[in-house]
Amino acid sequence: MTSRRLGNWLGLAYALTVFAFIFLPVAVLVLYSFQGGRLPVPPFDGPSLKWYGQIFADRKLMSALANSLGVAAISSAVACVLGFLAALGLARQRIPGAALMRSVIIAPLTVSYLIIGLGLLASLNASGFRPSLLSVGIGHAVINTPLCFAIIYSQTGAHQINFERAARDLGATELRVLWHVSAPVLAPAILASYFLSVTFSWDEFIIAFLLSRFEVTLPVEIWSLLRSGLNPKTNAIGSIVFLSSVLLVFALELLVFRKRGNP
Amino acid sequence: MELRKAGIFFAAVSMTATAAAEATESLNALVWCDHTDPALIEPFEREHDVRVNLKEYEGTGTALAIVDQSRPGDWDVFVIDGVDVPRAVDAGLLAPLPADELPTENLFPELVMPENHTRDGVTYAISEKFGYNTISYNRDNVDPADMTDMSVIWGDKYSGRIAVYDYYLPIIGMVALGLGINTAEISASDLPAIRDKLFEMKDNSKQVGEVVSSQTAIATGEVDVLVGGGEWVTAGLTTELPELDWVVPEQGGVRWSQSIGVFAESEKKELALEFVKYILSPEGQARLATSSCYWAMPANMAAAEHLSDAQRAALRWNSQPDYLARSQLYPAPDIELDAMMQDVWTEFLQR
Amino acid sequence: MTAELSIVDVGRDFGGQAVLRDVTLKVAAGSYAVLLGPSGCGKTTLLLILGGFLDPTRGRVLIGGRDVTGMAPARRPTTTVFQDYALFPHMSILENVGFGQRMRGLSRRERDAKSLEFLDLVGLAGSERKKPHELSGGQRQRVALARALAVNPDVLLLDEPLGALDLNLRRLMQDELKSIQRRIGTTFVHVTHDQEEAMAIADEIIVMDKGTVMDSGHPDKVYLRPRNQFTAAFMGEANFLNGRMTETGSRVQVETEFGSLELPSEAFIGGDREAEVQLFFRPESIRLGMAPAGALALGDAIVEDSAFLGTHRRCLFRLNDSESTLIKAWFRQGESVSAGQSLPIWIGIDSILCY
Amino acid sequence: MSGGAWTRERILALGFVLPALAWTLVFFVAPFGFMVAMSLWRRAGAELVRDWSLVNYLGFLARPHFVEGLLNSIEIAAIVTAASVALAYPLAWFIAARVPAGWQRIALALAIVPFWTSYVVRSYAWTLVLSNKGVVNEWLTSAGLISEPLQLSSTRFATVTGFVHFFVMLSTLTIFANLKQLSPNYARAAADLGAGGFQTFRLVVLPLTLPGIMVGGFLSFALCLGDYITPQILGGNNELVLPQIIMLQLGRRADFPMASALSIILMLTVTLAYLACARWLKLERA
Repeated sequence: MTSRRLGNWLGLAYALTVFAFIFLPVAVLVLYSFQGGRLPVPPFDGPSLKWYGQIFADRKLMSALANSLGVAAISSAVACVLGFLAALGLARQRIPGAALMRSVIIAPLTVSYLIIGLGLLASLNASGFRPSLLSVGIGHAVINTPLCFAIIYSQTGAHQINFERAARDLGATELRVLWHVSAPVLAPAILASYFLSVTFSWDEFIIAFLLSRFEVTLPVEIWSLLRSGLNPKTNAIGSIVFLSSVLLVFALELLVFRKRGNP
Repeated sequence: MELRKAGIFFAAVSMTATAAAEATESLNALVWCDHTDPALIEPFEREHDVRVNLKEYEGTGTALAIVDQSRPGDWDVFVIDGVDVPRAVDAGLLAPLPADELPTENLFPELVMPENHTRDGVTYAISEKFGYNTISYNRDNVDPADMTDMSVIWGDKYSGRIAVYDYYLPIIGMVALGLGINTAEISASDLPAIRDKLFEMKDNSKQVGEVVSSQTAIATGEVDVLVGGGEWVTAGLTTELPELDWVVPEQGGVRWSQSIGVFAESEKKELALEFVKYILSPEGQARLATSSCYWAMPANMAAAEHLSDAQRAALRWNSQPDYLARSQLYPAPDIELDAMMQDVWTEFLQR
Repeated sequence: MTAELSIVDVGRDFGGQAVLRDVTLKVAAGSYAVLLGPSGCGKTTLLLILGGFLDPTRGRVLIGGRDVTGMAPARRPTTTVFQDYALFPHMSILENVGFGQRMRGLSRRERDAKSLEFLDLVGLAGSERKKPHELSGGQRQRVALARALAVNPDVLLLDEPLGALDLNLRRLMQDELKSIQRRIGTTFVHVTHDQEEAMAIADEIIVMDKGTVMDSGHPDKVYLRPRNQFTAAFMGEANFLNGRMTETGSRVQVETEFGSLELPSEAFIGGDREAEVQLFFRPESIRLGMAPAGALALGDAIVEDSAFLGTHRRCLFRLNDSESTLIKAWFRQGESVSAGQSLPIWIGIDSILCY
Repeated sequence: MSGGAWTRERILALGFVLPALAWTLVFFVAPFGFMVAMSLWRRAGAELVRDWSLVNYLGFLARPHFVEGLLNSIEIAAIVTAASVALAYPLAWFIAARVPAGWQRIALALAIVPFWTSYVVRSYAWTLVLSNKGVVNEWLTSAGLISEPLQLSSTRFATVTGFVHFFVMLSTLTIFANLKQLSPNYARAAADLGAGGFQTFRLVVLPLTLPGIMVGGFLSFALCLGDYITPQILGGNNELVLPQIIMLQLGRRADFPMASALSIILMLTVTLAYLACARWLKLERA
């Protein structure tokens, strides 16, 4: 029994060490966002809120924030709708070539973002379209559609088909089946995939970097902030992104998943 | 239920996003990062009620790549290294400027550079800011006397305490000066020797980085010597880090200068010209000289009256005649030599 | 290779809720005991405590007189056949069965020989090279059994081992389990919620509900003379009638709505003699026709439903005098009773128990 | 269900699949095809020359510093993958097996909280931790363990640390999920048959959680191989990985053909890793 107890203590010590490693950069980031001086390195001479004041006064940063939210919300909605419909179609019926279609839809998931971005940039140039937030949104929808599809598809099954058959049997039109039966039944998967894809889009850098120009998303703006001076302002915006993401995740957890009692 | 909530959230977010992108007249400028300082841009935006869209880049190759990927009419204003103006003129990128509306006579004489800025009597660009790529160092940690000899950058005396600015043209220029080659005369046959010295330098350096990571490295004590540094690194930091210094070595220094021009394909040439005039005005010059990304000398001498004594001291205003006399311009290779230099540089990074 | 098992005042709480309370029982060495009860009655918790996978909050567990409370599963003289079999999917059948031997440091040759012996015992000789997913449910069950037996435990614990099998296979395995147990003599403790399975294999049935032992004993005792109404109802179909008891000297008289009857004292289980009682009798003790003297005549009853169930005919009677009471009755196959008939029925005194 | 009959239901189902399929074809498959074509063209001076040749691929092979970039990428990805899985496994196990059930979600959430800092910012934060005047060196100096700051920043160590930080979180998730879906009876059965803690782990739990390890490992490897930001911010340009070289082609000379060719080489590497993984998993199953 004592060796087991010793094992537990060692396990706990190990877990705490890894947690410390995981939290170290975040803690340093947040601490030095309150730095008083111009450089976010020891010694700490804060606390000061001036860098937070500066980011809220920074027009470019704030519009990048709005752009990020917009691109994330809209591209994820597109990805979600495409993924949902495809999942439904492939779950409902055995269509000839279904396996091939599945692989095509899933394919972007297996390719690095850099390559997806590069391919889109090259084709965009060749076809004469200007890079813009629209192209960033398209890029993000490309990477998130397979994600949404995979999540929603994994939740469809025989019961899904039966619900839909029952609804049609009771006289519902296709559109009503979709709206009143299929979507609500899959709502947890749809929501989960939507928010996951919002997170991915929100945090994505390389595609946004390659496919944007003046209107940029937050990660790209942070990147250029980084290139224009080591400065606690970067810490402040990073801390705010961190805090708001964590709040969003916890709110979701409470609102959506806890209520459903999912594990 | 949740779907409906998500729908409301989605609608709210989309509306916020569209509201943020309100439409006004805009001017698109391709610039180095010093032009992105709101303190420089906002007075112009207010006065002309326009929005200036800025895309920053580092290095002419990058800028040309961006132009290459754009469509005609996308760009209005171009800020480009002075030595690369002929390349841009060759490529037909720049529009003629009305020389009589520009304060050419107020510029430091060395910055007029008619061989670069004019062709067949037509002016295509004008210098706006200049400085030096030499050696920055931390006076407390190195012997300032060592810094006056260019060979210190590839020597091993300060091994592991050297950072190199990641832009191939000035650094190759510095190495060439150290080897006694004039920057304007670098040819493919000089490259092997330059390459060897670059590699020696790499072996003794701690990192190679862009503007910011270079500034950061020397400001935080990560390194004590910055190859390619100059007033653009130290001037903005003089009050906080007075121990940072820079020097033009005996062999001379590399001078960089930025020029500004209007794109030939621009559909807003008048507004673009207004922007050029604003940047060249004494107030604009003072703001540009002390902008947040990096400080450096304004090309227009009239900016002096808008700079404080401390700012002029940080920029070493009074030493300029000496520095100008002892410095050479960036190398300006043709396309083939440029490709070779970039290859050497990639090799240098990979080492 | 067998030992007596005794459980003394064992209790277990989960989050402040008592899942087991004061369970005390003994299982004789070499007997086949079945823990029987509805789901959530605590039988699986008790089995986990016996196996050492869960420590009891209170009380002790003794095997062969030795206190094993708090002893790690590996060191106990018990092994468990898990409900999901827990066969290691990445190992062959032979490796699975030999796992315990391997842990005991036996050489490969020794343990292979022993494993083959046990595979033979469960009738799986020849499948030793296969992997678990290549076997049927029944075969996996046998492998799990062989694996648990191969380390020669004193007590074998089986957690709903036949739950995943279909009816015919279950019957077959019941017989086999029993015959294997007879052959090797190890004490078996088997958990199930199926009372037919329990009666088919047990030497002793322990009926549990809500964390306590409700009844225990040989199957016929538990079936025929259940200690309480719960056991009576759980062990098979049961009829209950309200009655009122009057006691005059040594004679005990019970009044029902069908008249009064005199019951022998053995009919009173537990000895409680309360004024309000419940008369209990099994459906197979109902007889058709006129009641003989001393028997309880239920009068003419209307046949609400009559179904042929193969082994017997099951009928539902509505008693004339009572609108609500339905009596379940089983008759021989040949008895012709059809819905709508009105027939007199009665029960012999010795078939009635009183609670 | 007969093979080829196009019932109304089937046509409808196909209609549902079409938008996603068309989207992927237009915005993923076609651009990718274009990129493959592009990789067979070449850039001469400032011009794009559309003649078909392997000049870019040969150019890759002819430049040792490009090939070295690929090798650096693979080496770093391999180190990162191994370190991440090795660090993550015990943590995932501890959360799954030792943390009380009610607290597991919270422990897991804590383990991935830094995931929600912006990716760019996370790499930047490591420069603050690892620089000469950074937190680690300050601590070690004030603890008297070192007199000269350790050279942690602008090294491969820094790049690897930044990557590992991210992939430990990811692998903890995949391995935890795998551990949780294992029936607790496997470990019980092993213990019951006399296996000690370590034997139970080595002989039963570890083999059964290999799929989780492989998924986490492959994801780490693939994502690591394709990433530009972390080596760019943390590596100090002391060595280049392939994505950095790709970005150099793109950013400094707009050499799309070369960038495309290098991208395809990168993708082939990931595909090979995937095939190796899949084959290995299949062997394991059989």
